[in-house]
Amino acid sequence: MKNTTYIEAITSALYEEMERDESVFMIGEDIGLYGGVFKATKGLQKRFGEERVIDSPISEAYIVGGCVGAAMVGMRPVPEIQFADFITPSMDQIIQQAAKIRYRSGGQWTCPMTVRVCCGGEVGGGLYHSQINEQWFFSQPGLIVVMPSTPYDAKGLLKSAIRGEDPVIYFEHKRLYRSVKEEIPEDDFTVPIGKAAIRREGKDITVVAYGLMCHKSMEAANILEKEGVTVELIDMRSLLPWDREMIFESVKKTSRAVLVQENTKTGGVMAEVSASITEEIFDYLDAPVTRVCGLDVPMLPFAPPLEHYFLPNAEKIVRAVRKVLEY
Amino acid sequence: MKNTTYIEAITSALYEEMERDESVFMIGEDIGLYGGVFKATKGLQKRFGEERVIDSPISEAYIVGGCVGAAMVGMRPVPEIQFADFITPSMDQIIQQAAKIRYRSGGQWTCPMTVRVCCGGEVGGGLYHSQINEQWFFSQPGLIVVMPSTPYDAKGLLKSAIRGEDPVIYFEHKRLYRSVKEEIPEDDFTVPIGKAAIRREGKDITVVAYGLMCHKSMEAANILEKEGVTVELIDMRSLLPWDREMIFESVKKTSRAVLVQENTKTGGVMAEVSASITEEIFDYLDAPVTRVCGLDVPMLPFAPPLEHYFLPNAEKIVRAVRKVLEY
Amino acid sequence: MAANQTVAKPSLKQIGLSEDTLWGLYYYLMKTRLLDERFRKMFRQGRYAGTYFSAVGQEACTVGAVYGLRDEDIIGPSHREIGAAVTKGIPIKEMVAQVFARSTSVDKGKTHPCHYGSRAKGVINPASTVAGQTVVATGCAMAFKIQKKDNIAVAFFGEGATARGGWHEALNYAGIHKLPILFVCQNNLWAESVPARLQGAIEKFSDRAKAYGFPGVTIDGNDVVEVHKTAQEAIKRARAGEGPTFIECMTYRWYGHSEIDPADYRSQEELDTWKKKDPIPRHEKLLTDLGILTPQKREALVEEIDQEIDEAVKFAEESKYAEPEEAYRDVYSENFPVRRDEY
Amino acid sequence: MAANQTVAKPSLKQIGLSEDTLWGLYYYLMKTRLLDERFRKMFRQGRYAGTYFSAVGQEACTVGAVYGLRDEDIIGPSHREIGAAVTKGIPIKEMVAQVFARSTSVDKGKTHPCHYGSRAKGVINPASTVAGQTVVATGCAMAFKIQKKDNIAVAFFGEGATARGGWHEALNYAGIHKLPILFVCQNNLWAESVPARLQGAIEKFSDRAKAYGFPGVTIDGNDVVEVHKTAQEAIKRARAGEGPTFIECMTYRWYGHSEIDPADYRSQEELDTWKKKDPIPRHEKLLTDLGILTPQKREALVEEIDQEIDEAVKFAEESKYAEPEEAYRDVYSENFPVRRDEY
Ligand SMILES: Cc1ncc(C[n+]2csc(CCOP(=O)(O)OP(=O)(O)O)c2C)c(N)n1
Ligand SMILES: Cc1ncc(C[n+]2csc(CCOP(=O)(O)OP(=O)(O)O)c2C)c(N)n1
Ligand SMILES: [Mg+2]
Ligand SMILES: [Mg+2]
Repeated sequence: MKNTTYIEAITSALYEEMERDESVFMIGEDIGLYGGVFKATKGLQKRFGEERVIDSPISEAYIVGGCVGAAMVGMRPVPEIQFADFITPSMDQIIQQAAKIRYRSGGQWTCPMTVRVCCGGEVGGGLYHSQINEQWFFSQPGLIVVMPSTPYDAKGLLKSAIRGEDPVIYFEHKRLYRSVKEEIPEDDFTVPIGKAAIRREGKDITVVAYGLMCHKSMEAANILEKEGVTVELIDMRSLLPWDREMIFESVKKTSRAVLVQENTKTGGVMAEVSASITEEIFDYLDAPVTRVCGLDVPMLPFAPPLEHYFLPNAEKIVRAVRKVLEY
Repeated sequence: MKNTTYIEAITSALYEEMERDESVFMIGEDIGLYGGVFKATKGLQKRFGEERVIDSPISEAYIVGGCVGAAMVGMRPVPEIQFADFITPSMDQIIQQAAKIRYRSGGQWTCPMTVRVCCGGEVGGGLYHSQINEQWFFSQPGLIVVMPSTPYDAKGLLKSAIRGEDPVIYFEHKRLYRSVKEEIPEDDFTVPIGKAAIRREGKDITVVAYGLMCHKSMEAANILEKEGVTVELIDMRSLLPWDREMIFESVKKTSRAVLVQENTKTGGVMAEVSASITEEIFDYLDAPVTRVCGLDVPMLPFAPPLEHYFLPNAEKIVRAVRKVLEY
Repeated sequence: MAANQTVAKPSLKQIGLSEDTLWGLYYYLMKTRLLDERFRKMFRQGRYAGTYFSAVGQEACTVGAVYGLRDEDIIGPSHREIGAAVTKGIPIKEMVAQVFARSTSVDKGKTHPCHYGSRAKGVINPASTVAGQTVVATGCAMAFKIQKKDNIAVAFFGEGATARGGWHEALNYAGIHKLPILFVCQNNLWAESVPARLQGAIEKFSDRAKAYGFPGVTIDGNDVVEVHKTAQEAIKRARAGEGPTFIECMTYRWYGHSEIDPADYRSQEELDTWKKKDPIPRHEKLLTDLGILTPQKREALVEEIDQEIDEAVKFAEESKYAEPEEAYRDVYSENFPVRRDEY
Repeated sequence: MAANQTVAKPSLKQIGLSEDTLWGLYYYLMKTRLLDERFRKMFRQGRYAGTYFSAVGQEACTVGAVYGLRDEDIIGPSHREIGAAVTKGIPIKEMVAQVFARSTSVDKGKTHPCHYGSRAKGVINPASTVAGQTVVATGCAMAFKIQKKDNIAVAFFGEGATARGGWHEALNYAGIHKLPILFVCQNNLWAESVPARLQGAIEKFSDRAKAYGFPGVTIDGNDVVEVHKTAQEAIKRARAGEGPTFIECMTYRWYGHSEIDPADYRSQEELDTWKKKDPIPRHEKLLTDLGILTPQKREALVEEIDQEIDEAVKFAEESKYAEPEEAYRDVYSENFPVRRDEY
């Protein structure tokens, strides 16, 4: 076991997968000598050369679209989008190419590609360095979407993504890069895509979250515990496909659910989770499924008080849980 | 009053607004002499000249991004995206520019722009001429999103959009262009953005839909009426902002809701409507809010039986309503 | 070895192509034309759904560029590349089944007529976004370079596509890394209803290559020999690691953008001028002059191709549409089942 | 009128700019430099959040191009255009408040340091997508043409931005319609850590203008006189309806991409060479030679600017952050209230 930060977990997954399989290569802005703006790819170009760790021009459409082509002819590309905010110029390549090449070719061509996307707020990034935009990909059949919240998952999911046969949008939360650390195995391991994780068992209420919000939810659960409330905390990890069974089982048990999402509320991932819970296990509910989300304003304003106000936090989650419990 | 098709309503709204206000201009592919691939802009270049009805190069990023700039300096641009499928190359301009210029400038700059987007299935368009992608814009604060289902609304909403002060994504459903017709006033009128419409009053169940699905829902309501079931049919018309009050009032009355959406189910607009109903009026519900949607596969496969299978229709809606009523 | 061939040989030598090649080019020109015209006819007869994008008049561009490529070389086509599909060797049967959207098509009816593709033959099934496969094909070339293979990619697009941002990013990248790729622009003067002068303020679109640091040429796209020789030269450069070439083929589409377009934005005169430049009679004249083609041979060839098309049409029309369930297939690898809807 | 000015006049005439202009350029160079260095210092002191993008070393490009524009002319800046903001006349107070993200900033703390903008002064508040405002500014120029105004737009971007698709679409459109716009590329040899040769296989990025049918020039971006004169010429063309110009200014940023970048991907030698080309002493020498500048005048100017900056900093630091509620403002016009969250 090795004490590892979230970002170290990512770097080591990349390193190991590139060692394992020479069809794995990376392309992105500043990922080479510089090692990435957050140093996630540090040392990789030195080890694997300029042909497998490519400093791209500022061309997000090519970064993704080119990797679709490379994936089709036998490579396993791992393109990087420097900030989720700048994934917009590659929407066409993700949605119209990557997500649909298997479908439109009747399964002849495949696209085993892992798009690493650095995302998320609470880092003072403001309007254009805090976005996630996961909902766009979550609603696109043909894509896989994951967002780890722990170093173990960061490594295990990245390996699963790279070894898989489908295009994956892998969201890594920049707020977690150096703020979470845990002991993880030194031996090779993977985390299966599509499975959520119970981070804490409880019986009074189910809280569902992903990414940074798992940590906020854990804080909330700790506070609530002191009040005698036990929270069952589920980390979705995979957004598409998402683990319906685990979430449904938990809510069947607790009869109450609070869903926590960093991004803007309207039209987010948790709307689907809520709607699905209602559709499928309505009878088990003792209170309305309730969301705690980012505000319905552009994600997210820069000044510290505004950023704070935008984001869900432990306090807000506690308030929501209390209200749902009182229902 | 004049008997008018949906597409004629659009053409006449464009014509009248360009007559009214010389800051209104249009840009898009084939919209000039050709009059648009569906002829929505027929005759407009002849009347208003090449400088106000501009045949653009195949440059969706410029079509939208350029219009943002034009809007900022006093114009009221009405760019056209020929097919919603091809809105992907302009995502950056819509999301990062249009939706946020007011916010990021503290209200100094504004973007009164109406992006006309031809969308939707049931026209044999296949994977790349049937998309809508409304959920991406629906989840972006700063944008207005509308989709009319009738000639009256097509005209009235387009006029409101053009005269407004905010960026609007105006979805026009190509299946409706020539298949719906109604008497509409010859005098100037507008339809307010943000207000839904009750298309049929009923007391047993609320059905919510927009665009083509309003017509499928109406068919379903007709069938159900023969079974003694009265459906309250709400046409959302505006997706962002959406008319929470009207929908909540109706569901409070009927205690049951079926939500119909043409697009892929997961992560769609109706997930939000469902989640919001649950959150806000849970106690009124006698049955789970239930969605009837496009399949969770890329929207949509071409061959007629596959297209048919993908899309919601009256039969599917009737089945869902019956099930919810039996609940 | 030289004396008894004095009549034909000098010209062949001048042309610089073998008799086999000249005949091969002819074969694919004819096959493309006859299939294309058949598709048009069947569309007007209402025998399949959607629409159809004819490339009649433009065959020399695709046939000339593709003839002689290997299966492992990749084609990134757009919507008007029937000739590339035919010449790269996609069986006619598959192509007709694709247009008819039947279960016997490789895509099982999922896409759209004219979106021919084949993994076996190295043709990317196209998405519709203009220039989309230019980007993807460039990525294939990037992979070949990393893999140290001498495969190449050929991206096809119209002059209208050169206005797109993704197109720019692809060519720019290809130039920086000297990728093994040909960018073949079929400049047919029109993008739907929009004339080329509204797609770029440039005389020759091939001059855009300079912005990306590789050579560009503008050639007569209705001369299959010129196209083929230019492409072969570029392919040699590409395989040798000398980087991309931009080949602009001046040509013309005879019919509308698709079969539902009357194309009344163009003048009859322009059309007539270009019809006179039909690439097929032109190549026939050359072959005839060289003694390679006779009316009998032509007739036999037409008959052979027509028969192949007849059989393919029969096959496709007798094929069923896929079962609705097919809609759920090929969304993901078998690792991920699709969530099924209830109604 | 001529006789008593024989000492200075000949040179001024040679230069082709008035004393006022030369001084004005100097004023803005100094103002930009001093403000920029102050921002850097305050960042290192931890006096504001986020990060900071210095343009020290590049001032001549922005000052030279912007000086003399009208309020109604539009600037489309990127992240490294402090000099454009200063020269276009955005009050220093506003700029410091913006960097400090206070309620007294025009954006009330919503964006990010260095994203200066002002409607009154015709500067588009930037979004971060590289080349984003190149597209938007081109749209402003399109509007001016439709409105038959003789306003112009000036888009600024780095050499890295020329690789982006949106950039291509904008320049292509501007060329087709001969829009009144200047495209000013600050080629500072690096895009974050990536050297210019990896952004495009082209010697001079200005040669890309040819692909769009308008002139491009590469000039010494550290010579404010050359930049200004080149820009003025281009502006004249633009106002006269003769279309865009691409001006590539060769320059160098002294510090990291942002203040948290040690910039160790560059050689000390390269940095030293360029520091010797500092645009300010160079202009000072010219002004001194012309008798326009004296050490006293310089000192007085520095003092004046420093005082303005001091006051602006005091103003900003004494300003509060906006109330959290501010997050809900300016999402829409007053017609559309934002949906409020409950928790
Ligand atoms: C991004 C995008 N915008 C618009 C369209 C609609 N469209 C299909 S083909 C076409 C014209 C293409 O012109 P050109 O590239 O010259 O090819 P040609 O049709 O002449 O062969 C257009 C506008 C599209 N498919 N993709
Ligand atoms: C589309 C996009 N991709 C990536 C980034 C991150 N980024 C910000 S500035 C920059 C480099 C810009 O280089 P250049 O255009 O040369 O300008 P310079 O910083 O040198 O002034 C990058 C990659 C971004 N802002 N937008
Ligand atoms: Mg064309
Ligand atoms: Mg630079």
